[in-house]
Amino acid sequence: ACSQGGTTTTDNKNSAGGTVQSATGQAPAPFAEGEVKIAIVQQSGQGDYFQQYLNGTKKQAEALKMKVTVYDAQNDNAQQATQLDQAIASGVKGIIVRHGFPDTLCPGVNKALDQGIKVVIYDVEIQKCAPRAVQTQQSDAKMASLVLDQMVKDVGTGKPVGYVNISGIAPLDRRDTVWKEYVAKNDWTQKFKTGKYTNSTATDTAPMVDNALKSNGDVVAVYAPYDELSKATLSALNDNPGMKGKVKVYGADISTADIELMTAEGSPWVATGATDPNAIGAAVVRTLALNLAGEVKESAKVEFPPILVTAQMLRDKGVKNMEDLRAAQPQLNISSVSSAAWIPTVTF
Amino acid sequence: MSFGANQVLRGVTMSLLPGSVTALLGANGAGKSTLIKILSGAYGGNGGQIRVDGEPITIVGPRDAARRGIATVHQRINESIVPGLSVAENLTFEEIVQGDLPAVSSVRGLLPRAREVAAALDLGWSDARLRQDVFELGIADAQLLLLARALVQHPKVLVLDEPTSTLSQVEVARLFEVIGRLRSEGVAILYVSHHLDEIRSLADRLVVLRDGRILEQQDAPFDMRSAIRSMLGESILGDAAELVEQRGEDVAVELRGVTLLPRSAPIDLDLRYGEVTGVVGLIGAGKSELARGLFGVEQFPTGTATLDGRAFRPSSARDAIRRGVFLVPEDRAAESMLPGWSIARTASLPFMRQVSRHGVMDSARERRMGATAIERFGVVATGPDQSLDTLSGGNQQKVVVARWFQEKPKVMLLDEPFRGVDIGARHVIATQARQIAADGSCVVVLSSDVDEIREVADRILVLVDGEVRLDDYTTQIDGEDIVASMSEVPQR
Amino acid sequence: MSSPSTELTARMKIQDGVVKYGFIVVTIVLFLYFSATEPSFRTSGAIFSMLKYASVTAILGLGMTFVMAVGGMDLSIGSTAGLAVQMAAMTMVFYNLTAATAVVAVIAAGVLVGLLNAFLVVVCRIPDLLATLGVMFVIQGAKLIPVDGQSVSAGMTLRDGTPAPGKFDPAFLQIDRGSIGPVPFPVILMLVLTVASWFILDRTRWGRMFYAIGANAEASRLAGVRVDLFRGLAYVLCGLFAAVGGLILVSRIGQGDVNAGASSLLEAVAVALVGTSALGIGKPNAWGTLLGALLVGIVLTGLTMKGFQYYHQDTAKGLVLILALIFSFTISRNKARFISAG
Amino acid sequence: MSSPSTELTARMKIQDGVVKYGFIVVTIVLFLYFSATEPSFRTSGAIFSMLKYASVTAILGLGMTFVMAVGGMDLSIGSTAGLAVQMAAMTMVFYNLTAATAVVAVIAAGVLVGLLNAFLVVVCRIPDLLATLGVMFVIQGAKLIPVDGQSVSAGMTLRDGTPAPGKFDPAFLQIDRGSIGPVPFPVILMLVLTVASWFILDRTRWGRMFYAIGANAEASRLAGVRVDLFRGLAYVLCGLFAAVGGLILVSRIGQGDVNAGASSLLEAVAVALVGTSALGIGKPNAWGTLLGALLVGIVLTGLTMKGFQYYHQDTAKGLVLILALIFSFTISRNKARFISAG
Ligand SMILES: Nc1ncnc2c1ncn2[C@@H]1O[C@H](COP(=O)(O)OP(=O)(O)OP(=O)(O)O)[C@@H](O)[C@H]1O
Ligand SMILES: Nc1ncnc2c1ncn2[C@@H]1O[C@H](COP(=O)(O)OP(=O)(O)OP(=O)(O)O)[C@@H](O)[C@H]1O
Ligand SMILES: [Mg+2]
Ligand SMILES: [Mg+2]
Repeated sequence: ACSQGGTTTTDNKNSAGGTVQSATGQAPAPFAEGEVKIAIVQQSGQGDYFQQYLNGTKKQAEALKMKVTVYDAQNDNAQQATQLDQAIASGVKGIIVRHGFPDTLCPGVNKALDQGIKVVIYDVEIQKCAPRAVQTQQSDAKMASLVLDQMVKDVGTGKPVGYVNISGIAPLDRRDTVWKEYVAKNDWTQKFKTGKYTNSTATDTAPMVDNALKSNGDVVAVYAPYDELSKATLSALNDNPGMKGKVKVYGADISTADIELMTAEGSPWVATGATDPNAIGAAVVRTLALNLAGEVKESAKVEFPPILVTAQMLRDKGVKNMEDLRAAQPQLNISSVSSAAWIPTVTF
Repeated sequence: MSFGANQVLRGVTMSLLPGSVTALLGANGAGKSTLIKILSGAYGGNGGQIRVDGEPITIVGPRDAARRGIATVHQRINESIVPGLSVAENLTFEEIVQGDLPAVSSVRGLLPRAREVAAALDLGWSDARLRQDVFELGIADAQLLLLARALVQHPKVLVLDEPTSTLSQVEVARLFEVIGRLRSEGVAILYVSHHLDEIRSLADRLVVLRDGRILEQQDAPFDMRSAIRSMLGESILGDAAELVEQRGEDVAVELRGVTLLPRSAPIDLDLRYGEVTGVVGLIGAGKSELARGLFGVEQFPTGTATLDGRAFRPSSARDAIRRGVFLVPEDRAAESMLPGWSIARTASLPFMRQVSRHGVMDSARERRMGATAIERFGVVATGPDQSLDTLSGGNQQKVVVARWFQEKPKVMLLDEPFRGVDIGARHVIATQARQIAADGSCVVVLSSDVDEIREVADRILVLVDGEVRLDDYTTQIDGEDIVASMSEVPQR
Repeated sequence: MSSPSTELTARMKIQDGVVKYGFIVVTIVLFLYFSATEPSFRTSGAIFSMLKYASVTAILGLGMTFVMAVGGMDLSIGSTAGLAVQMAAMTMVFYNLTAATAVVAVIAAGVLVGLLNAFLVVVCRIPDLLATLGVMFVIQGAKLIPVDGQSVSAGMTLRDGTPAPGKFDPAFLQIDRGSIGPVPFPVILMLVLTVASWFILDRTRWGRMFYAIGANAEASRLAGVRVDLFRGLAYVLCGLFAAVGGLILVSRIGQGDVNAGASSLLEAVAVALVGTSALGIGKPNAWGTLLGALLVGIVLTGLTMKGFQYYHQDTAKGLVLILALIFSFTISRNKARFISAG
Repeated sequence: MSSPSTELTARMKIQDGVVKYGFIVVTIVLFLYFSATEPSFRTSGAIFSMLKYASVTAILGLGMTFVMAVGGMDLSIGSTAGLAVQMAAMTMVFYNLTAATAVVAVIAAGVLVGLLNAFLVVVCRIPDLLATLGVMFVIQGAKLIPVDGQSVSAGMTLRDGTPAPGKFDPAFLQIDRGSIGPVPFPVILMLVLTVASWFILDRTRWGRMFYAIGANAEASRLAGVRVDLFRGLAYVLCGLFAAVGGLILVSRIGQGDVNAGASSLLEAVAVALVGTSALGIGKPNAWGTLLGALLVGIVLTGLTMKGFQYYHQDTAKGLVLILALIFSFTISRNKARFISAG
């Protein structure tokens, strides 16, 4: 049965507590019959973003009385394929597949679907080879354009700009597409592109950006559409005191750590495009629940809209951490996405 | 043949005849091992020519030499033993490598052949022993293994570089028997040793090498005095110095109820200042156990020791050294040498305080210290900065002995100090040992060679199976008694 | 030492037994524990996929076993596997060639890397750690140049703006996905290679020469072993095994993942090292390596199923390793001569 | 070998010189080349920031140098640096303590890890590679448990739902950001530690003992060296240096980044190894390690400024390494005794 009574419970076990809005409707099958076993097969759980994402997933699953097994491939794609197999073998009713390569995951996803297991994909371009799976993703194009619009507003057109990004990672590639459009449209000159994806992206990318800045002292703005890259850019600017106040940084993603950096005195990081990974994690679970209940059909596509967060706004509203930000920007909770009366919605 | 600026061999011409034993004599560093390494293909590229059966050949590597029927036992055991493989695999290693044994086989499959090889020297090792890691063998057994391996190959030419320096009489006798047999089968044998009595009883011809040149060749019977003169030069040996007996009064070390080997009976023993005590015994008699126990690197299973009347139970070598007890260990390569280290650094290691101030090393003083050691023991070397690895075996031994003479010990333990040194050096080491005894130290020399012991010791202890069989002043007993008591079977 | 020697020997026998079978016991106990507490762990599907996962680690570990047998170390093993992944993908996607061609290209690439390592170590006499470290960096970087740092996947856009003409040959994907009866190919490959490696190392004269070189290269040379040849051979075999591991990886991933193989180096080193001590043999050996790979596989799968986070898994992996080691090295009299970095 | 010996000696002197100064020459040539072709490279700002980035690598490399001097290897060095990062962040952010306390906590943590390694290697007699591998995994995982796998930053929400009380002490941030005149603190620290390490290793009795243990532990023991003590000390020093490196990293990032230090292991190993051969000394040494770190720094900075992608940099790093090695090992007669994995 679903959660009863109108009380609001706060779970203290995890960093982003999560508040459960209890359900008002009667749960359909299979939720009416007790605990539903699901699995999440993720490419990586490492880092703040993914930890929060997982937190949201678990909170929402708990509220729905689901038992989640987490398969974490630790950035090893071959491992992810194996773990998808294991998840299928373990007899779950539904699987969330988060990030990864389509070619790696398609066979497993199709196999799962063939066995009647519901599959919700997050952020894998899998339509072509596994069209029956439910697709979810955060709207990276939207996220990029929100931030880049702000950049156009701040710095104007026809300026020398810098770019810190890594190719080959799906969401970053989607942001890249938008970036290229904006560069062309606004007559910006891209003076450098650098960045490196490693186990410690921020520390390893910082010297590269530093060097790039040193040879291109005239840039007025840098776009670094992944918070590890934004951090690297900030760190590099710290080492170029001469450029302080002359360069603005436009990023992506948000976390308490990022808020601290953006609101620091004289921080060059002026805007970022944000979703709340907790909320997305929860929304994906809700999507799977609807899918299990037959209320979301195969091949459905769900997008989670981001918002624009500016340093100005953070300072004005005295935002110190994610809690404050959610209070200030409740739309981050996207609690209306994939919701139903019988689903106790978790907000953060 | 030269190593860097050091030209070691200068136009050596010699021949080995079938069915005869040619002895190669020479002081430490004369170039004997180098010559042998050329012959066995270990060193390539030299100006000379090698002929087998009159036909000139070039030896490009050890395999080549083996194919030509040249079998060699090298001086340094560590250059030939392969730890991690079993005793059986080591016994048959060359045959495995040459492809004389089946390419596919378990260790068990190698056992029959290994037994045959071991039988060449009547080693009589059990199958369990043969299956053991060769690492577990003592240095003497390892030497026997290598000899057995070379002997069974039916070589045309057999080259033995100081094969007996780690063996005791019994094994030496067995080895000589086999060499005698091979000689009668027409094998040409090249034999290197610093033991003149061995050469006298074994060799048919004798060649003396000095500074890389052949100075003298003799056929048996030999004029040993002349050989020694050309080997060492006029100056070094006058008459073999008569031993002036020193008798100490004060007891340095008192052992009470000490057991040396797990199964032996406890012994009591007093070691005195002012004299050289020689401890002699067969391999495995417990000599090294005695020395290592006193030095604190092993503990006696039972019993107590005192030094100057105070309890003495060092827990480490450092402890012992601080109380004035020094040990020259028996296995030079494993226990004394540091690969790549210079003479000066090797020499100063135990006494770095002497050449440092507040922990900071004074390299000028350190080099002077090394130079003093070189001079005092007559080490053949280019200087204190030469790497110890590049010295000849005997000269390495001199350095690792010499370094312990840089401070005055209470008790000096010398375990097989004469291993591989020439007679000249033997005299130097013996003289130095006697000198510090005369200056008041308690000196203990441990060896399996009775003659060596008689040359250096004032008092002789014979150890058999961890128990003292004979204990008397050298002048009171003759060599035959010692040898007899050494091989006495202990009553149990 | 004061106890009678029979008792002593008995005690040593027991200790040897503890060491010899200790790792096996730990592995089996863990397996049983997870089977008992996690129903999904004991399904044959889960076991085979665990074995499948272990197969790549095991195969790379076997390659490392050869190199460690000759006393070396190959830090380029992971990047070679990564190179294999990319070679296969490029052959099929960029040049539209068949699975067979891709396999040949990959194997050739692995052997070439092995030859390069062998050249640097044997001919140029560069210490193995340094040489293979250099090769590791070069491969890691150079393999990305033709693809501009991007993973190769079917339909991707080439530099000239046209789409890539090929795709992964379905036959190729069978390398990982196929099976004989219920047993997946990679598992069969792992077992075959383990038996082959064991046979070569333990039963043949070539194996003895590998070990002899590792234990005492000079002695081996003096006994007539072609030291350079066999040392070189060990690197070539290692490259070959890395390529085979890479083949399984790429057919599992189904595209040319630029990051594939990154974590393989440490794992291969770990299982080969564990293997060295696992069975009380004290030298690198094939069965020990296999056991090491299985142990890691079991621990990771079991902990995942029990819902632990990745960092709990790392902790557990480390603790199991350390405990097992204390167990073998502190209890045993065995010295591990072969496995110190010095 | 038959040529007259004077000529021979002269040739050897030249060869020795080539080896001894070869690496320095390569480093200087690269430096000059980049200075000439990239105007921004030769600004003092660029040079100092290059030195700053090299400092962490150099300091960790120095720690590794001590361990390698005693013939060991410390695979946990990178994760110890990562632990330091997190310790510092937790001390200040979770417990609201001062910069000084954080520094003390970090140093203590580094020393503790060193003691743990020392315990396993020296007391439990586990081979160094295995023991430190285990410790690496344990630290890597265990450090994330108290923070639930998340980076520590000011204002974050704690488990009990309250915001973290503290933030990074501005004094703490000065560790990386401060300078004396134009010279940044990390660079000064790097130089001071290099000189100190050189002095200890090369000029003191204790340094001699470290090297003696690395050359032949048994012979050292019999010469009265406290082998266990000094081997343990080497690991403790390595932990300490790793902690110092971590301090610089965390004050640079300004957050308890969970991933910091991950790439440090290979770099520390690389520069310490390069250092071993760089100056023709043939054993791990402080100046060589520094030179290695600078060489890597120059290559990376120069190539980034020239607009190369990271994979070109890896390739270049590897090629420079290999060429420099061929240069020293193939031309020289020097054997590198300290650096083979066997
Ligand atoms: N690898 C080497 N490098 C440099 N010099 C060497 C090397 N090997 C030997 N030498 C030098 O060659 C000379 C001859 O050494 P060799 O070992 O042949 O002497 P030996 O006659 O066998 O002496 P011993 O009786 O002490 O064994 C010595 O001066 C030694 O220092
Ligand atoms: N690890 C081992 N396994 C089996 N036997 C051993 C081992 N170590 C030593 N032995 C044997 O124990 C006996 C005692 O050796 P030890 O070296 O103490 O004798 P020793 O009297 O000093 O003789 P020497 O010094 O001439 O070799 C020898 O027979 C040796 O071969
Ligand atoms: Mg010799
Ligand atoms: Mg002895």
